[in-house]
Amino acid sequence: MTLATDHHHPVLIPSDPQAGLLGVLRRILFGRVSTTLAFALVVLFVLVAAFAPLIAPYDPLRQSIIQINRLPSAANWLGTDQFGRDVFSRLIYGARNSLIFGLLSPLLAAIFGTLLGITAGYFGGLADRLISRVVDLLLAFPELLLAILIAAVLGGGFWNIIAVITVAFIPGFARVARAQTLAVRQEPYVEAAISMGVSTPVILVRHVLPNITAPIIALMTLWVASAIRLEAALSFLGIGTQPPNPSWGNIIRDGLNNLFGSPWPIVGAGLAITGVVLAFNLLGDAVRDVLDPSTGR
Amino acid sequence: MTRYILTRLLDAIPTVLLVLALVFLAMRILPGDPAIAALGELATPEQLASFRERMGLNEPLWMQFITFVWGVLTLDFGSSLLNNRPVLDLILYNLPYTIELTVAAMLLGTVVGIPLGVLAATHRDRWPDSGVRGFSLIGYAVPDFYLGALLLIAFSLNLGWFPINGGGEGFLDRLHHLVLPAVTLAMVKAAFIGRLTRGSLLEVLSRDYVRTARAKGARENRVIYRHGLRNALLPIATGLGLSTLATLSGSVAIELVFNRPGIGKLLISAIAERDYAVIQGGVVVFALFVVLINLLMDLVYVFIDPRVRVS
Amino acid sequence: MTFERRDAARNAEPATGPVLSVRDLRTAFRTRSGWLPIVRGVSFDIAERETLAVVGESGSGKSVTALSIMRLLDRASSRIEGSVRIDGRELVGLPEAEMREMRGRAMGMVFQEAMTSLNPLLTVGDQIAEVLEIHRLQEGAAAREEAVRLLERVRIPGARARAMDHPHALSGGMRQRVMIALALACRPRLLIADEPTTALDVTIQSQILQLIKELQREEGMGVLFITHDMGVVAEIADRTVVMLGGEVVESDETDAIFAGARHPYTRALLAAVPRLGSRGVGSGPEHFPLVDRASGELRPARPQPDTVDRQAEPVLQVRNLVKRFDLRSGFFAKVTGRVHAVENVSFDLRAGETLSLVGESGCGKSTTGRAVMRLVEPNSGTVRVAGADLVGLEARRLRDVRRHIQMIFQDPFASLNPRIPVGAAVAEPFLTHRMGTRAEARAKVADLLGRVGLDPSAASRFPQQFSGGQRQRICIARALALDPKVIVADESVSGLDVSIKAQVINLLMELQASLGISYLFISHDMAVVERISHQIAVMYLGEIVEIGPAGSVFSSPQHPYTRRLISAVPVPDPARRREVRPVSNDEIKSPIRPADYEPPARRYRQVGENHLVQEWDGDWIP
Amino acid sequence: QGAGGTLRIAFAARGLRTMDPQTSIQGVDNWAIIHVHDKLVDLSPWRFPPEGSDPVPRLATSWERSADARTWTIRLREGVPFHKGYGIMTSDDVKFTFDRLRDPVRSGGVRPKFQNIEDVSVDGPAAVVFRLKQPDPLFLLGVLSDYDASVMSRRALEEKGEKGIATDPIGTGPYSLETVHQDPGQGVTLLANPDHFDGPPATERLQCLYIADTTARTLALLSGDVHMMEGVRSPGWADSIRAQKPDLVFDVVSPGSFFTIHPNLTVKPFDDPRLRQALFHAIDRDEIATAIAPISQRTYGLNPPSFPGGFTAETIPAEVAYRYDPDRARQLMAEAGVPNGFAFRADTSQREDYSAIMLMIQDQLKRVGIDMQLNIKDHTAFHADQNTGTNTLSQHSAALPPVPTQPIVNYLSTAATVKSDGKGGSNFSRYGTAIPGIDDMLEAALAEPDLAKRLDLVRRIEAKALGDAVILPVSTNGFMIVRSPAVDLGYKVESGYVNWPLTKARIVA
Ligand SMILES: Nc1ncnc2c1ncn2[C@@H]1O[C@H](COP(=O)(O)OP(=O)(O)OP(=O)(O)O)[C@@H](O)[C@H]1O
Ligand SMILES: Nc1ncnc2c1ncn2[C@@H]1O[C@H](COP(=O)(O)OP(=O)(O)OP(=O)(O)O)[C@@H](O)[C@H]1O
Ligand SMILES: [Mg+2]
Ligand SMILES: [Mg+2]
Ligand code: NI
Repeated sequence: MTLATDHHHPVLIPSDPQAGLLGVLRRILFGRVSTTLAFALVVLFVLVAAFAPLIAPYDPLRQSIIQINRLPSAANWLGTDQFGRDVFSRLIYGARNSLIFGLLSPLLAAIFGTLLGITAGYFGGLADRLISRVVDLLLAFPELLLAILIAAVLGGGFWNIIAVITVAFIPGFARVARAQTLAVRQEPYVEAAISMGVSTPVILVRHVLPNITAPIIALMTLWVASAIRLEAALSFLGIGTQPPNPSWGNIIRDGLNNLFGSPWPIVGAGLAITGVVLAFNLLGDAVRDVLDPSTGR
Repeated sequence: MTRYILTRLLDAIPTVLLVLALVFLAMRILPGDPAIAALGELATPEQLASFRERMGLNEPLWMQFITFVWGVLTLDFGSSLLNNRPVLDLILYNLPYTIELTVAAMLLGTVVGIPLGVLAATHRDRWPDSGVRGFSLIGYAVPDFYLGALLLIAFSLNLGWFPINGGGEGFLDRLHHLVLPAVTLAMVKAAFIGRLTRGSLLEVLSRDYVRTARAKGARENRVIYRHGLRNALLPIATGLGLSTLATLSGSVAIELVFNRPGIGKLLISAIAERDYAVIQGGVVVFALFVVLINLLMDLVYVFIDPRVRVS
Repeated sequence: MTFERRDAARNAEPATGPVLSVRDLRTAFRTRSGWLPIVRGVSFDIAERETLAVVGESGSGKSVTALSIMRLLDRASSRIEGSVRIDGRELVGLPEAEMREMRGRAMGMVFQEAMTSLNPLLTVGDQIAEVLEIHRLQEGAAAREEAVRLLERVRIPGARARAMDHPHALSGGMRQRVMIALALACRPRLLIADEPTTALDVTIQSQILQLIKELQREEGMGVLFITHDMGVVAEIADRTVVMLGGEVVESDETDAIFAGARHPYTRALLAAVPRLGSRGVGSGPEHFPLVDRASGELRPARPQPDTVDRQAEPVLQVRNLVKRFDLRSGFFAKVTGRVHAVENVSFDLRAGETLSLVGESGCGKSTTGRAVMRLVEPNSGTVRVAGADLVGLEARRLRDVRRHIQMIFQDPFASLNPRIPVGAAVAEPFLTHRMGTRAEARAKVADLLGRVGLDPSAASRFPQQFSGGQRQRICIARALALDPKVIVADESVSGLDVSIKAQVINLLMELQASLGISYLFISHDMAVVERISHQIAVMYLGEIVEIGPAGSVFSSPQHPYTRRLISAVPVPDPARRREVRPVSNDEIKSPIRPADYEPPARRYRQVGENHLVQEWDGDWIP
Repeated sequence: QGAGGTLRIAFAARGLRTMDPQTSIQGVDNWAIIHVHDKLVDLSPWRFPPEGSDPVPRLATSWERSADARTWTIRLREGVPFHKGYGIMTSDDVKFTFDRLRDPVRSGGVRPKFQNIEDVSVDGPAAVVFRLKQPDPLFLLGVLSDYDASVMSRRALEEKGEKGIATDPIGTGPYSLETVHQDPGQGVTLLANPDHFDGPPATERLQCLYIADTTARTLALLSGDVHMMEGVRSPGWADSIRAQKPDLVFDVVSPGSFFTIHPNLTVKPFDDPRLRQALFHAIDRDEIATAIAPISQRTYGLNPPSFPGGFTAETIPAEVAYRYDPDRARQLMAEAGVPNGFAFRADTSQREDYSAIMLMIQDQLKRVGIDMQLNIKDHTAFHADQNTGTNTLSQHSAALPPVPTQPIVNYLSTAATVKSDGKGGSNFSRYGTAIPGIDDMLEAALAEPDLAKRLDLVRRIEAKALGDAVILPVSTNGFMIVRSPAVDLGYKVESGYVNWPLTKARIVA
C-alpha cells in the first residue's frame, strides 16, 4: 500500500492557487533580496535600451574628428572614442543590441526547439531518432564553438548572429522539450485525454504544451545571460554585431585596440556586460527555482 | 566493459562522419574566394584558374568530399591554401598549446572550484556560502576575454611579471607564458565548478542514504566525503566534461587576447582568410575533441557509477 | 564473539527499565512564519523485547517522531524538546559527539525507502562494515567478514557473493534486508523501523515482518515500528500508539485496541482492514462501513444489490491478449529480450460486474488494463467492447468505440491537467465527442459532480484546490461523462488515505448500482478487492493463473500462487502475532525473457462454477 | 662589425605567406624579402629620388639608356656570392629572375608591372640588356627598385623548386634566412650575412614577427618585447600611444597606399553625374587626413603630390578640386531632384584603414542627408565580392610605384573594367563603358618617350576623369613603423616604398 506521497511534477503549480500568475511572479521577484536587486537592474537596463534615444546624450554614431579620445567630462560622461563618438551614448545603444540579442535568440530558440522537442517526444519513431541524434550531436558542441562555426558560414552581422545563437540554443530547448514531453505524455491526464478520444493536435495544444512551458521558460531566462555573453564574445572575435553599430562586445574589441586612446569604453562595456549577465543569471536562477524545481538548484 | 567501450567507439563513427559532412558543406558555401585570398587582388585570371586547378577547387563536390574524408582518415588534411604548409603540421604545432592551456585551466579551476563548492555546501546559507555564490556569479558573468585583457594589462604591461606574446619555447618559458591565460580561464572555470559542486553536493546531501550514514553514527567528514562528495562526483564529472569543451572554445578568444599559438587562433585566422584546408582541419580537430571528451566522460561514468557498468 | 560483547554506551543501567522512554516529545520546524509544531507532546515507553507500533495517517508526525529520537533532523531548522531516554540516558541536549556514539550503536533505524537509503556507489558489504568501523567494533577484513554474517542473519541467500554487490543489483526486498542488517550490525538496544514494508509487495512484506519478529526474539531488542496499516499492526505489535495531527490519540495493548478502539480515527483504520476468508462462497460485493469522525460511530455497511446482468452478452470480452515489450540494445538496437508483460489473457466482463486483477508488482496488471484500452498496442488477441473489436480498429472508429470504455488512474494528482479548471476537464470528453452544446455540457458537469458528491460550484476551480479524494471523484465524474459501459480502474484508490479510500470505493459501488457500469478493477489492495469484486483474476508473470467468483477464490484458493498471495496479506488478528510462520525467501520472478522465448501452452482446470485454475508445473510446491 | 643582438619587429598579419619576392602578396612579407635579397638598384635611404635623378646602385654598378628610353644596359657587381653556398651571382641569374617575373604561370600579382619588358639578354657574365615595348624613362625607379625585382638564384630555384623557395629563399642580401618559426606569430628570423658587399649589417639577427591583433602588438612594443611595430592606421592611435610613451619614434613613408573611391556609373544613384559630384563635395578629405595623421595625407589627383605628375593643392584645377562644400552638395542634389538626400548601400572591409575611412565618410555624408548603409565584410570576402562588381561605392587601397600612368591603367582604362565573373580589373566605376573614357589619351601617353610631355598628358587624363566624377582620390595612407628609442635606424625615413632596410639599425640602450 502506498499513501499519497509528495508527487513531483515539473509543472507550474502555484503554491497559492488564488494568487495564480501574479503570485508566481511575486515569488520569483521578491523571494530574495539579491533577486529583487537583479530585477531592478534588469528593468533599468531594459528601460535604458527601450528609451535609448531619449536617454543618450548624443547620437552613438555621430563622429567628431576634432574631439577624439577625450577624457570623461561633463559633456561626455565617459569621454569619447577614436572617432570622437560619445562612449556613454554608445554604451546605451549597445544595451539595445545586447538586450535584443539576449531576449530574441533564446525566444526564437525556445519556439523552434520546443516544436522539435514536442515532435520528437510525442510522436517518437523515426522523427525522434533523427531529431535526437542531431540534437545530441549539436549539444556536444559548446555554444560558442558552434556559433563560431556557423558564423563562419553565414558571415557576421546582427541578424546573422541572432540566427547563429538561435541555432546554437535550439538543441538545448529541443532536449528539454523532448524530455518534458516524454514525461507529460506518460501523465495520466494525457492518457485520460487519449482514452476519451481527444484528437492529437488538441492534446498537444491543451495538455502537453502548457505543461512543458515552465521548464522551457526557466531555461529561457537562464539563457538570456548566455546569449548576451555569446554575442559579446562573437562581436569580440569580429563576427558579431558589425561596426559602426555599437554592441558591448565590439565596444570592448574596438576599445582594446584604442586602449591607450581611452580606457573608458572597455571599462564601461565590461561592467555593463558583467552587470547585466549577473542580473539575468540571478533572475534566471530565481525563475528556475520557482518554475522548475526539478532541474537541480 | 570492453564491449561497452567498443559500442561507444562504434557509436562515435557516424557522429564524426556527420560532423565531417557538415564541416565540408559549410566550407563550400562560405562567401569569398580562396583563390583571390591566396594570390592577392592583382592576380590574373590565368593564375586564379591554375590555382583552383591545383587545389582541386574545380572538382565536383562529392569528389572533393571523398578526397576530404580520405584525407582525414589518412591524417592528410592537405596544405594551407595560403602558405602551402601541411595542415597537419600546423595542427600538430598548435595543438599542444591549446591542450596545455585547456588542461592547466581545468586543473586550476577544479582544484579551486571543488573545495569552494564543498565549503559552500557545508556552510549553506552562511557567509562562506554567500561568498562562494557571489564569486561564482561574478565569475559566470565576466566575459573571459575581458578578464584576460585586464589581467594582461595589469600583470604583464604594468607589473611586467608575465610575458605578453606567444606561447614560449622550452618547458619553463612555456609555463611562464601559460600562467596568465590559464588563470583567466580557470577563474571562470572555478566559478562554474564551484557552483556545480555546491549544487550537486547539496542535492546528494539531501538524499536518503546520507541520512542512513548519519543514522550509522558517522562523523560529518565521513558523511560529506565518503557519502556526499563521492556521489556528487557523477554530476560534477559530466559538468567537467562540458566545461572542458567550453574551455576549449573559450580558449579561442584567450589565444587571441594573449596572442598565443593554438588551434583556436589558427581557426579564427583561417576563417578570416578563407583558408579552407586549415578551417577544415581545425574544425575536425575540435569535433574530434568533442567526440573524444564525450567518450571519456562516458568511460569515467562507467568507472565511478556501478549502475552503468551492468547495463 | 563480537556478538556477545556489550558496552557501556547502551548498558548504563540494568535492563529493568524501559529501553526507550519518550516523554512529552515536542518537535517544531522553522518556517518563514515562525516555529511550526509538528510533534506535540508525544509520550510512550518501549520495554526490552517489546514491539510498539505507531500508526496514523500520512503527515501525522510519525516519521518526525522517529527522526527526533535519532536526532537526525536538520539542526538549523528544527527544535526538539521534552525527554528521550535510552536505557535511562537522556538524549535531548546530549552533545553531538556523544549522540553520534548512540546512533547506530544503541539504536538502529530502518527507513521506508529501501531503494534510496543505500549509497549506490558502495557495495552493500562495505556499507554494513562501515557501521562496525565507525563504532570501532571491527576493522577491515574482519568487519567485512562480519558483514557477510549479518547478511546471512537477514536470510540473504548467497550472502558472501551478495556482499560484493552494489545496491542496484538487489531487489527491493533484498535491499530492505540489507538495511535491517545494517541497523542491527552493532546489536542495538532499539530498532526503529519507519514503514519498512510500505513500498513492498505483500508477499515480500510478509517476509520482512517475519524476519523482524525473528531477529527481535533472538536479540531481545525493543522495536519501534511505524506503519499505517492495521493489518501489519496486528501482525507485529505488542502495544500500539495511534497518532493524529502530531498527538497521541490512543495508546494501548494491541489486543485491546482491536477489541475495542475508542478513538473514531482508530476505528476508521480498523474498518478498512481486510478480513480475508470472511466472505462466503457466492456472496456479493459489500460496502465499507464508514466511521463518523466526530462521534466515532460505525455506520453499518450498506448492502450492495446484485447488479450483474447475467443474461446479456458480456460488455467486455478479452481473448488471448498478448503484449510484449522489446528490449533493445547495442549499436543496431537489436532485440535482445522481451518483457512478456501480458501473456494470453482472456476474460469476460458482464454488465454491472466488477472483475479485479490482482497480483504482485510487475505481473502485468496495468499493461492488461492499458492494452484493453489500446493505450498500448497489443501484439495479438481481441478486445471486444460493445460488439466492436478494439484491436486493429482505425483511429476514427477507435475514438468512437472508446466512448464505451473509460479509465481512472491511480494518481488523482496526476490525472488532472493542473491548468484546466475541473469543470472544463469533466466537460472535455462530452464536447470532444460533440454530444451536446456548451450549455448542455455545463448541465452535464453539474449533474456529474453532484453524482460523485461534489458541489457543482466546484466546476470553476482548479485541481490543486481539491483534496486527493475529491480529485479522484472528479476523475470518476470525468470518466462518467461519456456514459461508458466499462471503467478500467487502475489502482484508483491506492493513493488515498484509508477513510477516503472507503468513501471512494463506496461511491464506485453506488454508481455501479445506479448506472449498471462494469469495472475492470486493478489493485494489489486485498481489503479493497475483497469488498468490491464479483470476480477475481490472479495474475502471475503476465498470465492469469486463477480466475473465478470472488467468494470462491478467497475461500478456496487453488493455485499455489494464489494461496501464497492470500496468506501473505496481514489480517487484523492479533492472535497471529505470536506465531512465527515459515515464509519462503523467494523473490518475485522477472517477466523478462530471451528474444526467442516461446511461452509454454497452458491448460486450465475448472474447479467450481466459473472458477478456473491454470495447471501448474513442478516449480510450485503446493 | 655586427654587435650581436636581435632586432624584433612586429607586423600586422597572421603569419608569413611566402618569401618568394615574385609571388609575395602580403606587403609585410617584403620586409623579410628585401633583407634576404638585393635589387639591381635601390632608393637612397629612405626617399624617392628627386625627379630626374637616379636611384642608388646595388647589384648594378652602372647603366646606360638608349635615347628612346627603350633599351637599358646594366653592368653588374662582380663576385657577389649567394647565401648558403649557392655560388656567385651572374647575369644569368638576373636574366632568369626577370624571365620568371614575366612568366604568366609562375609569377604572381606583380607580373603586370613587368609586362613592358620585351626581352632580357646577357652581355657577358657581368652585364644584362633590357629591351622594352614602350619607352619608359622611369624604368630604373618604377620597375627595378621595388622588392619584386629582387635577384634570385637560378640554381637555388631549380634545386629547391617553387615551393621550397617560398620558405627557404636564397638571395645575396645583407641577411640570410635562419628560421621560419613554427608559430606563425614568431614569424621569421634572419641572420647577418658577413660576406655582404656592403659590409655586414649592424645587428646580428633580425626577427620579423606577425601579430595581427592591434592590442597585442601594441602591448608587445610597450612592454619592450619587440623593438618596432607596424603602426595602426586608425584615428587617434598615434597620439594615444605617444601619450603612453612620449619617446617613441614614428617612421612614416609617404605616399604609402592610395585610397580611392569609385562610384558605380551603371546603377542608381550614381548614374547621375550631379549626385556623384554631390557625393564628392560632401566628403571632407582634409578631415579624414587630419584624423589619421601623421600617416594620412591628402591627395588631389590619382598620383599623390609627391609623385611625378601628381596634383597638389595648388596645381589642381579648381573645377575638379571638389572642395568640401556641403551647401554645394545639397544644391547639386536639389538639381538632381533629391533635395533631402538619398540612400545607398556599400560594402567595405573590416581592415582598419578601410573601415576607419569609410566610417568617417559615412558620418560626413549623413550631415548632408546622404545615408550610406555600410556593410562591413571580412577583408577577403570584401575583395572577392567587390571584384565581381557588386559594390555601389567601391574602394581601393594600393601602393603603386612612382609611375604616373600606372593608376590610370589600373583604374580608368576600359580594359581594366570590373567583370561579374571576378576576372576583370579595378575599373570599378566602369568608366569607358558606361560613359566615354580616356583610352585614346592613355594610348598617347604610353607612347610618349619624353617624361615632361608624358606627365602633361597624364594630368589631362586625370582632370578629365575627375571632371566626369568617376573616381575620388581620398588620401594616401602612409606606412608607419613605431620604434622604440632604443633603436637607432642609422638614417631618417622620408618617402618611398612601404618597407625599408634595417641594415644600419642597432639597439643602442
Ligand atoms: N524538515 C521539515 N520541515 C518542515 N516540515 C516538515 C519537515 N519534515 C516533515 N515536516 C512536516 O511534518 C509533518 C509530519 O511529517 P511526517 O513525515 O512525520 O509524517 P508521517 O506521519 O511520517 O507521514 P507518512 O505516513 O506520509 O510518512 C508533515 O506535515 C510534514 O510536511
Ligand atoms: N513501456 C514499457 N516498456 C517496457 N517494459 C514495460 C513497459 N511498460 C511495462 N513494462 C514492463 O511490463 C511488466 C508489467 O508491467 P505492469 O505495469 O503491467 O505491472 P503491474 O502489474 O501493473 O505492476 P504494479 O503493481 O507495480 O503497477 C513489468 O515488468 C514492466 O517493467
Ligand atoms: Mg513517514
Ligand atoms: Mg500497475
Ligand atoms: Ni586588400
